[in-house]
Amino acid sequence: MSLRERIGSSVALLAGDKQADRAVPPTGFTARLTVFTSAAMAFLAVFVLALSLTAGRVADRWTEQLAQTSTLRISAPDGQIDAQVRAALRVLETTPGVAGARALSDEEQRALLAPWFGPDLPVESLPIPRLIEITETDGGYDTTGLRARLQAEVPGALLDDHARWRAPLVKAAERLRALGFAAVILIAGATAAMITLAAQAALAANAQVIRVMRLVGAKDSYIAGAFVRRFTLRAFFGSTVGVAVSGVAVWLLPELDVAGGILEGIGLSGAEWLWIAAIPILASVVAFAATRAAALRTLGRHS
Amino acid sequence: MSLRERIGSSVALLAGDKQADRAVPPTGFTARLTVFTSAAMAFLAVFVLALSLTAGRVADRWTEQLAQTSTLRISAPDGQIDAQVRAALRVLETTPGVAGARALSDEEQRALLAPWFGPDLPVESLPIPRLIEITETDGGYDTTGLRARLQAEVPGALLDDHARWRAPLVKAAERLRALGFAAVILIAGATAAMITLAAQAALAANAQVIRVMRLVGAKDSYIAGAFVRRFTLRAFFGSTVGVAVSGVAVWLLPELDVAGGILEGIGLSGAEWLWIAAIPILASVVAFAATRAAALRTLGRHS
Amino acid sequence: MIELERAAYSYGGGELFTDVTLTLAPGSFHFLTGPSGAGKTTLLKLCYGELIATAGHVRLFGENTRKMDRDRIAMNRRRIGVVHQDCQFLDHLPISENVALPLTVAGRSEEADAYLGELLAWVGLTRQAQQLPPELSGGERQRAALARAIILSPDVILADEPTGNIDWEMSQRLLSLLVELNKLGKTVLVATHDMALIRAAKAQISARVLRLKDRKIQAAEVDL
Amino acid sequence: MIELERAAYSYGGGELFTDVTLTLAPGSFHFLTGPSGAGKTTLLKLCYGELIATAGHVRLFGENTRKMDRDRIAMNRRRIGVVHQDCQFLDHLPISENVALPLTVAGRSEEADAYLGELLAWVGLTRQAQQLPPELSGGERQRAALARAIILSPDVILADEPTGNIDWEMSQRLLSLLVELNKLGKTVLVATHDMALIRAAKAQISARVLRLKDRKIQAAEVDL
Ligand SMILES: Nc1ncnc2c1ncn2[C@@H]1O[C@H](COP(=O)(O)OP(=O)(O)OP(=O)(O)O)[C@@H](O)[C@H]1O
Ligand SMILES: Nc1ncnc2c1ncn2[C@@H]1O[C@H](COP(=O)(O)OP(=O)(O)OP(=O)(O)O)[C@@H](O)[C@H]1O
Ligand SMILES: [Mg+2]
Ligand SMILES: [Mg+2]
Repeated sequence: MSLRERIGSSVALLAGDKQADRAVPPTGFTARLTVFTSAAMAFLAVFVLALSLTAGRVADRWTEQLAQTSTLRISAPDGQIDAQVRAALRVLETTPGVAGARALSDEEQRALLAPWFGPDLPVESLPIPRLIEITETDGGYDTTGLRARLQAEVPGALLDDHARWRAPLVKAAERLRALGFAAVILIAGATAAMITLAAQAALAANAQVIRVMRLVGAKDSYIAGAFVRRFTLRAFFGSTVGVAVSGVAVWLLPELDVAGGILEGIGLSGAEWLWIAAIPILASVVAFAATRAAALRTLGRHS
Repeated sequence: MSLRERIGSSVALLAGDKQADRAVPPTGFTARLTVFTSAAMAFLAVFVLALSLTAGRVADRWTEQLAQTSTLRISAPDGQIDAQVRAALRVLETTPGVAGARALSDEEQRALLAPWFGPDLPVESLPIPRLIEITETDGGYDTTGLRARLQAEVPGALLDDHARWRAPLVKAAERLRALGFAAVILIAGATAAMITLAAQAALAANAQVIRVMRLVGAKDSYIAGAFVRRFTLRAFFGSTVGVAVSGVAVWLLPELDVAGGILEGIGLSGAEWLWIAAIPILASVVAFAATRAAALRTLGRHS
Repeated sequence: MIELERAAYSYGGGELFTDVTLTLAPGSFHFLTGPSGAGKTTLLKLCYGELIATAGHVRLFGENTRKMDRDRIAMNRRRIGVVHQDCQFLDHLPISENVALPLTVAGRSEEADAYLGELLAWVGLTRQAQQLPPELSGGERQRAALARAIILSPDVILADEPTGNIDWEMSQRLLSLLVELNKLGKTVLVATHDMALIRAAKAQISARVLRLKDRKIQAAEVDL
Repeated sequence: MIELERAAYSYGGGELFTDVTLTLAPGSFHFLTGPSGAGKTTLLKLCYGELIATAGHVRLFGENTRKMDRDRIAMNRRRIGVVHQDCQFLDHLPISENVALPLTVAGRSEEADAYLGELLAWVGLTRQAQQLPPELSGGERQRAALARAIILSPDVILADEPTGNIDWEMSQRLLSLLVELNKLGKTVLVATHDMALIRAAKAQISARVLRLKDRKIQAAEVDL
């Protein structure tokens, strides 16, 4: 069967006719089970997806803000300090992995120290070190090599890649995102399996319906169609309800945007809502494929 | 029925006999559905429980470490500084909500500044402010009131409750824990509902079995017992598998203990494993109650 | 054994029959005939407590079915062997286990060994003993249902159209089994359309023929 | 219409019958008898393609069933009306819809109105038209199954024990329906144990009686 034909026959199967649908008993526990399972799993999926996407955003922000800067500190007697700063900048310019480097201005240093000493610290008059901010490239530089070169050329320089201690945090957030996506895939798989099993249970329970339909000359596709439509609609309905309920729940979660940006509110934003809206469609596709396979297999067995 | 009788008859129902069990068809899709659902839901439950417990621990630690300190900074001309520090300590001693206060030693101040200026900063010779660390009681003090008193009595003092900015983080972690527990309850409820529906689907599919058993003079409890045992065992088996698999997965998650203690590894420790071990038992109890209710209801309907 | 006293039954519409008074004395043999849809199956269901009369009283072994709880009805069923019109089995168990099911349910499965083989041989199902019910022919299923009904050696045997799908020779064989049991003192009631079968029975035993028609039950010796 | 050529069938054990050669010519009327378990139902299943002969050939309307795909068999079934021995219905739909089901499946449900009422009246189910199948008596179900088998006005009618649970008068009525259809040119094959029915039919029409016994099929005019 070509892809075109496949899609055509799938659409025909979904369009179906009312008469065929009446052949399958309208309700039953497998029906409710399917709707409920779809709803619960969609709810969980939205939940976990929201967690996961939030973790992803946190990881991105932290990565951006923190991962690629480090500081060079130059302490030297008053007269030599400017020369050493210039020497250090020269060294940094020629270091592979360093995207940029610049000395902090007096104001910037004062702002950095303000939490500790107040805003009035006489930075100019104090024998405090000068700071050079280094921006790394994606690959980062070779810390040991840079240290060795600096020791030779700028004796008063001390390299502090202090910002790197936050790297594990970024890793943690990224792992949380990965775990979240794994959970979503797990949920999707579990849902598919449950819908398949529910469909098979329904088919097994309706063995008599299948026998009668065959006896009166119904084609396989006619019988399968009645089941497939039923289950696809149920999965769509259930997962839509689940997504709607959990979407509202997530949307109602109070905003939680910490000044420091270390942790964001658990929630969704913009395009992420599209992911969520895709869940019912995915659930329907899964239900369609699962039920169709199960139905045709069952029909094949009933010789 | 007294509680004692209830428990007695429940145990008898579970003990059962092999002959009655043969009356119910041994396998089928509802069987696999039950096992699979129990396993998947137990797996998810462990996952979410682990996340939730970790979040709880993080919240606890952050609360402990951070929430209840703030800093008082005193800048004054060299000669007055010690007097002002003493005055400030006196004020703090009489402030409600302050559990303790002490001036940082020179070494402590040097350590605080080290990341910025290196370990050799001449703290003694610099006109830098002195820092007083304030430990709050649980309730915390009235920031505005304390500021006013200090302005009157210690003109060079500046109150910095910088540590409080982490409070939202604690809140976030706590909310994460709450969300996690909500998800666990949701999962438990969904599992119960799914098992009930699966049991009802099985009962509906086995209407003929029930009719035949009644015809040959089987009592309700005999018929119900066969179904209840089946489903309880399936739920127990499925959830044990799910818990085992996810337990191993969680246990294998690499330790992730950031120096700062801001984020811990996602995982379980000590007594928390007991929670996990309780899941199969809970699942079985849920399955038992759900199936028993469903079976007796169905049997009652079949006149 | 079983007494109906002015019993009536209605499925919700009009009454199917009214004022049916009937006593199945111990050791008696009755046939029940009547046009299709007259209510023969319904009457039998009253007799073993699956349905409760909508008016009048039905007494099993002296107890009113309306006052029995479900467990009590289950216990009484073990004294009544029933052949359903549409024979139903546990489709996942072989015929031998299906036939022995009443023993199993009564907790007397060890008795099966002695008796089962002989019984299956009598109804001609020895070869099919290990087949599953859906693998049996229509007539074979009816014979298995009869075997299941009598394996507990019940006091009363109620058979609903037990020979509808069975050839004449086999019908004779099953009839003689019922006659034999009746001679041992069992009470037998057979609902059937097969006049030839009734005639054959009357040659062997004094059986009463009841006719359910126009909502009434009558003795129907005449039309044979 | 339907030809069996040296056909044999086995469910896995020994062969149920071998070398069955049989032609159901258009407009012919056959009875099939034989002891319970001889293979009558199996032979009928070969004739409408539910089973495929394990040896020999079965041709429906000139086509070999072994070479038909499943959709082709489904299409052929619409030309063959079948009364199953254990009548099965869609238990959630009323009898009227069940009887009209072949029309529905064939996409001709609009034709139901004209014909359905008359057909239900003939088989005596007018009152039961809105009842669900499990609410029917055994005989009523058999009559509904016959009605369902003939509603499409099929070329061939295969009826397996259609009167097993039906009283004599109603059996006569159903028989005359089949005879009527046969006179209109339909091919009819009825499997039955009821010798009286066969005798009654032979008084009205020239029917051949086949007897399946000892794995062979024979003409069996003699034992009537
Ligand atoms: N559950 C039900 N609900 C409604 N009507 C019913 C139900 N069961 C049976 N009936 C009706 O009651 C009437 C009697 O049914 P019953 O099965 O007792 O007849 P019967 O004498 O056994 O007939 P047969 O000889 O065909 O088996 C029938 O007309 C049937 O349609
Ligand atoms: N699916 C199956 N698997 C194995 N054996 C079967 C199967 N179906 C039928 N049989 C066996 O094949 C034999 C013939 O069955 P069939 O139903 O064709 O008999 P029949 O002539 O219609 O009998 P009856 O008059 O009792 O309806 C029986 O002995 C039966 O046990
Ligand atoms: Mg009946
Ligand atoms: Mg047959």
